Amino acid sequence: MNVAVKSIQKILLTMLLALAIGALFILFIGENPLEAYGALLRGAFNGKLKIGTTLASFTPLLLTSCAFAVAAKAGAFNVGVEGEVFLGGITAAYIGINWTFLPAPVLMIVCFLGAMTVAALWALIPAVLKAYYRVSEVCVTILMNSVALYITSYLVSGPMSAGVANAQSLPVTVNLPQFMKPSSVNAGLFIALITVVFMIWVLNKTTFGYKVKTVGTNPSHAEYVGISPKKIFIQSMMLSGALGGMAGCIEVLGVHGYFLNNFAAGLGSNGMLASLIVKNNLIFAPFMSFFLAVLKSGAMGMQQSTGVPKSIVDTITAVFIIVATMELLFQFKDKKNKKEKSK
Amino acid sequence: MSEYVIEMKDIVKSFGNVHAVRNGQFTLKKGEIHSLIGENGAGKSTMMKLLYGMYPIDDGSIRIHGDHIPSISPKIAIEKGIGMVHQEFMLVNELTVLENIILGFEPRHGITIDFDKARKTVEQYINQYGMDIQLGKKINQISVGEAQRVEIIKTLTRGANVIILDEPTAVLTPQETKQLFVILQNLRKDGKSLVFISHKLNEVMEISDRISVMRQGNYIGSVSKEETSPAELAKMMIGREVFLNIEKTQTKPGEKVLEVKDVWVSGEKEISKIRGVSLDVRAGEIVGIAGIDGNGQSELIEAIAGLRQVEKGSVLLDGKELGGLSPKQIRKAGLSHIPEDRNTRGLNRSMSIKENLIAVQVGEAPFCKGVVRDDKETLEYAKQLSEVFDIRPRDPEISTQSLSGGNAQKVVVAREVSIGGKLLVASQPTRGVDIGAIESIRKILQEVKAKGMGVLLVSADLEEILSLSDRIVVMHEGRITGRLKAEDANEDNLGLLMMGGTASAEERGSTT
Amino acid sequence: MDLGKIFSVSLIYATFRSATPIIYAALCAAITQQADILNIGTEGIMLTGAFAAVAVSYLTGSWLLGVVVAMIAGLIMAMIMAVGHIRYKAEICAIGMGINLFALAITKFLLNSALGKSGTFSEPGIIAIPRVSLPFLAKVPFLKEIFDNWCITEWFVIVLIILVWFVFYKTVWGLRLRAVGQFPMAAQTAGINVNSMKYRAIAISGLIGGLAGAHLSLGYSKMFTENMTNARGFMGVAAMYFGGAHPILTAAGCLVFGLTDSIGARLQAYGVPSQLVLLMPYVVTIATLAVSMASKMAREKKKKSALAKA
Amino acid sequence: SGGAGAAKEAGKTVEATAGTTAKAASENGDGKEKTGAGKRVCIVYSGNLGDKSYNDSCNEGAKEAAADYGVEIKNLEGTSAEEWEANFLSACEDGYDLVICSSSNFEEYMKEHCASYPNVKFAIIDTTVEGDNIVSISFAQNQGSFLAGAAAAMFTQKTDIEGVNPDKIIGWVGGMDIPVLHDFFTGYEQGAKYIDPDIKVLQSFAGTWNDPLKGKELTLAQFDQGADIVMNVASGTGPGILEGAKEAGKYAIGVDLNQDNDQPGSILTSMVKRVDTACYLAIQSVVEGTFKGNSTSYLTIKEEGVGLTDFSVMKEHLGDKFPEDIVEKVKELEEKIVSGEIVVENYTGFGANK
Ligand SMILES: Nc1ncnc2c1ncn2[C@@H]1O[C@H](COP(=O)(O)OP(=O)(O)OP(=O)(O)O)[C@@H](O)[C@H]1O
Ligand SMILES: Nc1ncnc2c1ncn2[C@@H]1O[C@H](COP(=O)(O)OP(=O)(O)OP(=O)(O)O)[C@@H](O)[C@H]1O
Ligand SMILES: [Mg+2]
Ligand SMILES: [Mg+2]
Repeated sequence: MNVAVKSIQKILLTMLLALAIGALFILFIGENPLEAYGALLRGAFNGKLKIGTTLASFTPLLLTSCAFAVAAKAGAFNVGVEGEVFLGGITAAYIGINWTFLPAPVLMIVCFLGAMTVAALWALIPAVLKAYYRVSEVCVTILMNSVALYITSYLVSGPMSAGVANAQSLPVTVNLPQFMKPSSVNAGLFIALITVVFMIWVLNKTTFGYKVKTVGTNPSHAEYVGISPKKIFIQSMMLSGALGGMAGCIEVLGVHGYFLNNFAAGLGSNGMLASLIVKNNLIFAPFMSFFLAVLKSGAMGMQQSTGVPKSIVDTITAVFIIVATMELLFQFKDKKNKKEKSK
Repeated sequence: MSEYVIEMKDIVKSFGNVHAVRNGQFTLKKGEIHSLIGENGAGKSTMMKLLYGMYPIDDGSIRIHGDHIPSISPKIAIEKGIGMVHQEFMLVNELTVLENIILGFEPRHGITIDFDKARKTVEQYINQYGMDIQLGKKINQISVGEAQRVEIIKTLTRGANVIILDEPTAVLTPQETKQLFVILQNLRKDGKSLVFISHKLNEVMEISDRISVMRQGNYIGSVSKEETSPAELAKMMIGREVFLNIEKTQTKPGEKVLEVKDVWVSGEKEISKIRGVSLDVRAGEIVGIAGIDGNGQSELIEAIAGLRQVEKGSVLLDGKELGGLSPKQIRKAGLSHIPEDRNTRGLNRSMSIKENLIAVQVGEAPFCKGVVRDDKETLEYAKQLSEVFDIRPRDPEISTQSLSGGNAQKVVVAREVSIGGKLLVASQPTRGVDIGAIESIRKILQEVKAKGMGVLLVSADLEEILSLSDRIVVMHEGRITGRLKAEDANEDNLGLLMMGGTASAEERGSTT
Repeated sequence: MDLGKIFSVSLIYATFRSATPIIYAALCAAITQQADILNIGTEGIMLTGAFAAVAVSYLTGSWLLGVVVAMIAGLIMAMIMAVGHIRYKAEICAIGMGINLFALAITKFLLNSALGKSGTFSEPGIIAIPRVSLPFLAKVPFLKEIFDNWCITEWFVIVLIILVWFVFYKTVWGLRLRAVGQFPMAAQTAGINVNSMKYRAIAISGLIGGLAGAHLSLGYSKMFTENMTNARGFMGVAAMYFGGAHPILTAAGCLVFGLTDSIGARLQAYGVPSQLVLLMPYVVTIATLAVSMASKMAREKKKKSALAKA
Repeated sequence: SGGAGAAKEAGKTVEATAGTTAKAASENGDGKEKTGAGKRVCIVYSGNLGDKSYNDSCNEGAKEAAADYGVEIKNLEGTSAEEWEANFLSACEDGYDLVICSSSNFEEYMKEHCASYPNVKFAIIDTTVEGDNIVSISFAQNQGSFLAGAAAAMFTQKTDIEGVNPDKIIGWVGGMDIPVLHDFFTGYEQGAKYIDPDIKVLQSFAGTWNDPLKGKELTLAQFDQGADIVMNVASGTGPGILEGAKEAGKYAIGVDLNQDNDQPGSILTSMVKRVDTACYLAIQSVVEGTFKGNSTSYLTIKEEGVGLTDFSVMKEHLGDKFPEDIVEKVKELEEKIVSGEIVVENYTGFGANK
């Protein structure tokens, strides 16, 4: 309990410091920090549309950060979440467009299952290469992201093209209901939230979660107690892939309504960032995802409502993120405690 | 000039909430061998690491050759002539022996390393102390004993006149220990001062001039060897009397629980490290495997446990062929296994005592309901085991990271003997463990046998083999070189067999 | 399809040319990797270098000064990362990604505010890194065609690969670096200051990353564009993994990628769907890596059984 | 401002063939006092400004309109679909008089949301969207490309010009492989074959809008395969194409804006697509109250929506080696297209009757 409180305290303090350093930077470039932060907050929270936009960009990050963290728990550094989002998306689109013989609710479920399956199989490739041939999953997944992008890009400008000016597919026949219109936040948010809570539960409470953690922290011990590190490594990579695929499916069925070329650009890497900042802690990752989503839509809002150019907004956001990665406040506290003790 | 080379006074050091050293005192005279003893977690290693500058001290003072040193780093320590052979070897696996020895003090040719000069210097020391070291090999290709010698050479080439050896004998065979002692005596003759940390009181009595005792981070006292006895030392360490020589329980061996038939196994670097080993273990007996480390015992055990592939031959557990089974299936078939390396195999140091205690039963009733783990059941079970096996501290929720060696080993032992298999394979069960814990672990092995489990015991400690086993097999270079009944075995004939000699005909005849 | 036109002599230089920026990036990542630090920030370091090089070359008219300042800029970015990671315990990949975002934004910001341009900066006033032709090669017809008119930084990358290899495996510093990466405690007990080694590794990585950027904007091209690295830094990290941080194997990985990429560039002209051509280099690189690892494992097994027969 | 000047300059070049709409419009504007003061216009981009091509062209038009009418302009850049939609919606909500969607990327968002903002006027460039408050402006890029293809096909046979080989091969490098680029290519290829059916046209896509290095590599690869002139249709990837031509001592054709001066002497001409005019006209219609919803303009060569620059930069560089016949031929073809004698084909889904 104490540890959790301390961690939250640490995160809050870090954010405060990030704000302070960001403010210095804003001053340095000759803007008013209060105004800029005001615009940022308004950009993220002012009115239905802004809140909706924030929540809409929060939704995929929730899943991609969770996807990265799940793989990390088993000791995998899965850069490939982005590719999994793409492939999940295209599968959902394919099923949603073509399998209209299914009744809508069933079709919806099949879209999710299909997206998750294909994405999981995509993740299976680097997992098997790593588990059986010791090929670095970092290398393979970085490369595979481009492959996924080009495959989907090929499909939506060729065989699956809607024949319009953009590279996109026909609209899918089932949609996740949107709310807070006109923003594109949709029922996928709840699906993602439930999924993440479920994943936290799986990792902390179930036998599978225990095995994943064992393999991630000490594979040699895992093998000895009868847990197959290879099997678990592959399973969690596939799970990670499935989560990425789910994110892709939600984006297609909930946000766009069709597969749009290159729609997932940055979703994977931002999720990875959210997870890495909190050192792959599954409970904190959603909060960090939310923080990043707020930053993102806040930055868009800042561009929309003030004269601050986008490059400055982006610079401030980046400074924020860099500061947020550092645990320095926590260290300050530690040192202080020590000094007091030694006196 | 002070009488002491080293003076450590009123040392205090804590790690977070762990008070590793509360009141540390230590002095070292020139040309003496000074032993530092104490239970696991008494703070011996921490004291010496502080001297070597691995961590800053919280309080107290350190003098080297009379000079007060306010803050030490390994670099300064080395410059002051202090060398340390760590409990866990500080050798980089991927580098060669020579590279490891010169690391940090490389003779140079401009910016490149002058390997010729390095080799010459190192060989000089090797010859001077008559050590057997192959400089060109990588660390992961050499034996533990050799690694130990590499560590000593490392300190010597850096010009150490104070050498700290942290439990150097824990991983050595009696022969290797003897060799090491010769080296240590020679070093003392050359005027070096030595700190020797060990749990083995007979060794301490053999080699030291003075002995200091620590308990729970506190300095208890120093005695000179002439004025003390192992019993007194044990009492100082633990605070009570200890009895190591356990009386063997007599049981009637039952059915064969383990049959190893002509088994061949590959090693890490070579094929067929084990070549044609056959042995069996019956219910209710302890079979000891004696042998110098690295002669295939580890590979044999791993093969039995399914952690290493068997090239040919067969292993039967309770009549069931194990070939092709996974470690999990082998455990289901009735294997319990105390591995030789508790840190990487035996325990998951990032998990709690509770979780480690049920590690082999995860996903089995009553520790789960469906796919969900049952925390309450687990805690209940863990509390019970902690009580029975005297695991300290008594809080199963804490991480195994902070456990002392002895208690960590007790967690492994508790887990393995409580799952109630048919065969217990115990590999080096008391290595690096303090005498209090040794006492209780040995007792547990006797109890297990009495309950009718078969026990296969591997130990480099001949005294342990002799005091526990009903039958003894000796391994040398991947083969069995002798099989003896316990009553026929003694340190001498076992030692001979371990070196590859052959036993006399009658001893051979008495094998089962 | 005219195979002669695809597999012409020019393919050799094209391969090398498109691989060079990635080789630089990979070397940047390899140095920290030897100290067990995954330098995800390569991309950002490189981008900063690319900007600094162009800006300084344009403002001062000196390409050399541009390269030097690019390396310093790379160093600064790397040091932010180093301090964050070592002093303030930031997750190295997280802060690396932060650096990438920062580099992307700050270069765009400076492009607008300092150079008054947006998007692309390609003024004639930018002085590029000179190209050289080796006179003695000019007489040999085949070699002349391959080695004609290479950029200085393209020649230099060959030197750098060998230099980095030499530093890793032959020098005192390299030995210490590897020890720090593989077993920091062992290095510490040998009197090596682990953190200072890490700082130095990241610093040198920053210098090389800056140079990588300078090559991109003053050698490979003569312009700066927002996000002009376009994941070449990430490709470098992938290549570094491909070669297990060994500079020569790493460069080999980059060349495999570059070769497929260049063949692809030539194949596209024949109506093969562009995306399928564009994904080829990635697939081939993965396949090469997988096959080489699998055969390495098979060789190890074979070696063992050869011993058994003996 | 300087940007507006550039747009005017671009205007002038097309003026060489006939009067220009933008020019005519600016004359109207210059005369009046700022009738548009108080009107607010928001332009949403699917990319960043500074591509020296499509987006910049659009911005030029807006700047010119701002100068002429005193309207307030807000530019919202975005590089991902998420940003496009958010920017678009925010523009809808924030009470602008006119929202200009600069590219076809906004098509779906407009279909979905425009009806909910009946008081806001919308314009979309490069595609057609139906709606009572929407005007659509698109271009016959195939026609302009036809001229570019014809010019390239003639140029590649002028072996007396340095760098031109006897091979009848020309090149074309696109950014992302999306349908609208195929419309460019269709015209380009048709134009080339019209001149000489034996001309071979090499086609490559960089797969990205913002990687000039990739563009350069593809261009050099086409040169290696015998091309000596390559058309750029790659937005931010384009500068690399032009640079590749310069470096290899070969030639390129610019796109969208007049790029002839980007690598002077290496760019034969540019296929100008008057996105600036489109943007300007949309603003003008709102200021002058002539905005007519549900209308579609398809700007062809006839309307000067597309066309080639006047080759003047190249002329200056080649001196008397400059092949005047190309200019004449282009003029002739232009007339034939306007008169309908030549029908330039469209890629599926494009054209006036889409
Ligand atoms: N780096 C560390 N961080 C946290 N706790 C530590 C650390 N090093 C040692 N400790 C704790 O300090 C106590 C003393 O440890 P130390 O290693 O000095 O014991 P020791 O006497 O050498 O025991 P052993 O005989 O098992 O080696 C133990 O409780 C140990 O867990
Ligand atoms: N009592 C048993 N005796 C022999 N084999 C068994 C026994 N129980 C399970 N196995 C075998 O062990 C393997 C794994 O067992 P189990 O059914 O527990 O798998 P699991 O729990 O799904 O695996 P994991 O623990 O890797 O998730 C299977 O091949 C199974 O047939
Ligand atoms: Mg110790
Ligand atoms: Mg030609």
